[in-house]
Amino acid sequence: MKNTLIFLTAFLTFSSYSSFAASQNKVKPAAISQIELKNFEALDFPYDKGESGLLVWEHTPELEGAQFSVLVSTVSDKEGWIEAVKFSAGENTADKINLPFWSFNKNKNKYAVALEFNNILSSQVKEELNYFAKVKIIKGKNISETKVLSSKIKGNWFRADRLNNLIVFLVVTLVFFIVVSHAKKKGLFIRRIAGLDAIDEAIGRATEMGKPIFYVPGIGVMSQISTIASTFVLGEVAKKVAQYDSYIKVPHYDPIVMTVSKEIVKQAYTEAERPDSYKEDINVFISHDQFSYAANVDGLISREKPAACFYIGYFMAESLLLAEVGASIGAIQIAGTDVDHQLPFFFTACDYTLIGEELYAAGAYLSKEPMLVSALKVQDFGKLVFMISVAVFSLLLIIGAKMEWKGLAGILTEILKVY
Amino acid sequence: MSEGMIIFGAWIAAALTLFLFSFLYKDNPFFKIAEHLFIGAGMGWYFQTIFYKIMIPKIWEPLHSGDPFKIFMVVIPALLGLSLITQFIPKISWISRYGFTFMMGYSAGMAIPVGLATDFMNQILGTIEPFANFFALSGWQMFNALAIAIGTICVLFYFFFSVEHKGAGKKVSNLGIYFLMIYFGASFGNTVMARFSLLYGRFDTLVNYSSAKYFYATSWILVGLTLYFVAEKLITSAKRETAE
Amino acid sequence: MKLFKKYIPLTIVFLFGIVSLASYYVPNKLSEDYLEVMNAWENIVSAFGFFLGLISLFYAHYMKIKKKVDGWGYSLFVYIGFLLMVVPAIISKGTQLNPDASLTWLGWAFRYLYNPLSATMFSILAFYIISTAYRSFRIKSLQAFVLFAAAFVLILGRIPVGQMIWDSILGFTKVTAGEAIDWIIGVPSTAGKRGIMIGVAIGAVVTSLKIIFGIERQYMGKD
Amino acid sequence: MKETIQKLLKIDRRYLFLLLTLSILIPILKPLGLPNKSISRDVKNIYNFMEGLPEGSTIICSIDYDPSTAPELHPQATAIIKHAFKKNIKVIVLTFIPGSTGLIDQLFEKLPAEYGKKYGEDYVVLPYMANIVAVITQLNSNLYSIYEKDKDNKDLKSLPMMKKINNYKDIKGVINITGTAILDYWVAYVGDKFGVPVMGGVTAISQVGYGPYLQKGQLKGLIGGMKGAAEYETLIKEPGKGTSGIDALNVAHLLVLALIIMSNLIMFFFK
Repeated sequence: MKNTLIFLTAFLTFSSYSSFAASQNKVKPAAISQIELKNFEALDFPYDKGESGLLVWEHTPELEGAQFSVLVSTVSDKEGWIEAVKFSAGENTADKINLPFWSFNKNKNKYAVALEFNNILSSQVKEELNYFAKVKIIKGKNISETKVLSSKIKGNWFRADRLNNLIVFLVVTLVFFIVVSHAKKKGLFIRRIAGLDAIDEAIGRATEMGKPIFYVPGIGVMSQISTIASTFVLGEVAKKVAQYDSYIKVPHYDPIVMTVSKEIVKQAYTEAERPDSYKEDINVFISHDQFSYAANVDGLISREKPAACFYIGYFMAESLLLAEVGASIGAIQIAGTDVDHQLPFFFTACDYTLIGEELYAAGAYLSKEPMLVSALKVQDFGKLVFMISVAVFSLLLIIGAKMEWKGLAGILTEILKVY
Repeated sequence: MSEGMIIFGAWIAAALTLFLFSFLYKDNPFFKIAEHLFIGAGMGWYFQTIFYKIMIPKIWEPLHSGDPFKIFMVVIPALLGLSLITQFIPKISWISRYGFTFMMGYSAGMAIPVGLATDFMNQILGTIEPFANFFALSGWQMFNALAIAIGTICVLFYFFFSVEHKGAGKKVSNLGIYFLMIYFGASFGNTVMARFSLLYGRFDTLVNYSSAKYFYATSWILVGLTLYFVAEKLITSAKRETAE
Repeated sequence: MKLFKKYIPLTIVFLFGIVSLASYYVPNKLSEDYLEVMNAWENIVSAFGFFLGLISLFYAHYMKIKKKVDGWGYSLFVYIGFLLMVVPAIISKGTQLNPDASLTWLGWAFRYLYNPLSATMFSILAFYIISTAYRSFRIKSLQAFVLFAAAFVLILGRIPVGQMIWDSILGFTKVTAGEAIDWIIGVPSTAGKRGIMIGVAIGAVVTSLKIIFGIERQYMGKD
Repeated sequence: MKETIQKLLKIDRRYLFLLLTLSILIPILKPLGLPNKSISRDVKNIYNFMEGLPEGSTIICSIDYDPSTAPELHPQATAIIKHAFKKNIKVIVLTFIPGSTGLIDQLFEKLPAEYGKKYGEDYVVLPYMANIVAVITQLNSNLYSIYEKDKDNKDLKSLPMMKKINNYKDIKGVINITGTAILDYWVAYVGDKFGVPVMGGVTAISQVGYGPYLQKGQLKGLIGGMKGAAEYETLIKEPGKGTSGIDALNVAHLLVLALIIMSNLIMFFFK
């Protein structure tokens, strides 16, 4: 909580500074016919990988109604001129550059023209590049040309425009370490998760009926969070199955997930003190193709008629293909996935569904392992930050809209925007 | 491809399609054939994709390019990949950790900043954005903006695990459930048309294959399947009678 | 031994994790090159992972045939299916179309074998949708009613006849079915979806942190 | 009586499957011609745009869908191509997803002969390209720097219809038919940036998401799902797969609704 406040204050200070910075620059008109650009500069475009240059100059009253033609060359200051862009006064001002206020002076009275050399040259810029630039100013019949400037475009090392993201990341990491390092000290509370209480019931019933239990981990690969969460739940389910001396079958889509699951199930049987009941054919590989996997698991379910089916992990269209066949043979079905658009199908076709994050919490809830529980606390912290930010920012914006605080919306937008 | 092969193909396709559909009636040998063929074909399809899209251009060709740097850049991942295969030899299966850890580390590192940006910060922005010119909105739009903000907070509270949901908390999380229900219902209803279109596509193909051009493929196979199911029914009921 | 079994793998996770993470904040060409190389590497490593699956599959079905377990004959079809894709692929060198746009053997196998199977399995969902809807959209509580109502409007409003029915019954409200759908998707459903998404995203970030810092290492197996 | 009706709640699913089969199959065999009352403004806009083009002008058709969304999108593409051929508009076909090459072949299997059109003179099909953003940006300066050959490896420049085509300045509009987010790229990188009119054809599901683009005029028109295809077919007076498709969908959707209502009524009155 404290961290959020610091974070907020930091940004608010930042923002008040920049609104002061937007001061007005006005210069008296020059009487000569040759139009000059004030503070005309050629630069490297900041925070990019080295494909663009940047031209800036200040707006002066004599530029009203003028047209600019920006000419660039990568050959020399004499030849190879290409017209990069042509625009009228008032366009292409610095506030139009898509960078946040803390990384770029977004002065409305300044022109800032990004020179995207990939487009200008119609070929990929591959290395550092020198360019020459001049601007033709057309005002009625008066055509003036600036002197030729030159600059180098190069790859930069830090995306200052992504500073907002970096700060959030650092805060999350900090909180993560604080919470995790205190993990073992006290038993932390987790609220009840309805679907998980049904696991015992499902396994119990399967044991009574002498029928198998199916645990389907879905079509995720090991690096997906839902699959990792699924293996935790599998461990707990397998332990209970071993205790009840029931029979479980785990059909797999991904071979790596299968090898991990094998270890986990074996471990669970050992922990339940039934290592001799463990069989190698609990985990079976089906197919690494979505629909043939679904077809075969459907076939298995309709033939072996399990009393309980678990669908826990990452699922796509096969969610309903599996759950509906399970429902048709009257199995108790418990599902859990973080794929939002498949949740409706599990929810309607299964008896219990772990929705989104509940799946991640399931491992912690079942095992009560301090490390998992404390990670859950970090997640709760993240949600708290979200809820508070939405509430506070909304309120701020509403008040701001009422009091007509100009720039507030823009600043908040830039703080949260993805660059 | 000759005309004959295309007609033959149509027969195969129509048969496989109908075999899979026959599962809707009940499990049967034809479905089992199609199902097992499908596993093989699915793996075969992936095998050839990996072989011609990865193995040849990304491993074989660089290895034979003679450029030491290119070879090095292929040997490393190939070794990491080969380490996975040690899974089959329990004694040295720990070597496979090298391959796993590479993939886990890489994808975990990629996931963090993008997750924070698009699904966290951007979502806050999306929720609060309408409030920026709140008083320029119509009453209805104001209501909508508030509904989204409040709804999102309630749903998030439903996922809040640190406090027991009772009293006022229970009400908030209950309200969250209503928003979830609307999402589920809408998402379900929205998918119906896409799935029906797919089925329409399959049926349309089957009808196409039942034309004279394909020698009535669909019709013949359908007749065959029906005969099988009728015969099977007669035989099982005859067996039951003799058993009685 | 512990060094090779535990510490080096954990270092690999940490290094690749941190560098990939940093590449988001570093715009330099170097970080783009890094991502390109990593992408290729990941492709290659997971290609080998596929062989892990292929070997398991072949072994499992080989055992079924060898032991003559019930229905072992079907296991033969796994091999047949595999060959039916791979042999044409070798003949036509992995391309589906000849230069004159006619089908190659692989193209034929894809169009008449793999695609019908895959598309049919996908389309079976239409049948399951109808039976799930019949079974589950029963108004037993207020929550169930909300689910029902949202689904009902979405199904009705998508078809022309549904829009006519809507207009003749609810025409007086001056709200068209399309507008009702837009509202449901744009407002309450967005809130529901957003809540799920954010929870999931935070969970993913935290789990990724656990992986990078070696706290989460169940995937490595025991010992 | 009560019990028999209650039994309906647990009806064998296979009767439902049979009903669904009939409701989709019958319209395919014999289109019912259910009223397809309104023609949406966005579809009409595409039609008007095409009608307004002078004979002999050229459009780009980016066809980016695979078999999974083909039932909805193929009728749209067919209708657009038919309209172009009828109006003597030349078509350049691009694609950015590999799965659609086979479908493009199917599209041009019979249509050109029906309208007496010739490859190279009235339409041309370019090969699949992977990097969409790079390609569609590049087309603004020079088409031939990306596409030297057509899909049959013929020198593209040598084809008669390509004589006067160099870049977007020679293209009257872009129609992108897709089940992916490729249309967003066309809008952002071509429509907004180079001012080429961009129109789209998308699935019924993703149709909703394009509201803002249409409202701001970034998209000049949009065909949505099977219904959109049927509307376009009505406009060009060529009823086809879209029309029979929307019939099938109408009946099937009504069936689901009727079943849901029925199960609720039974539960309400008899339980």
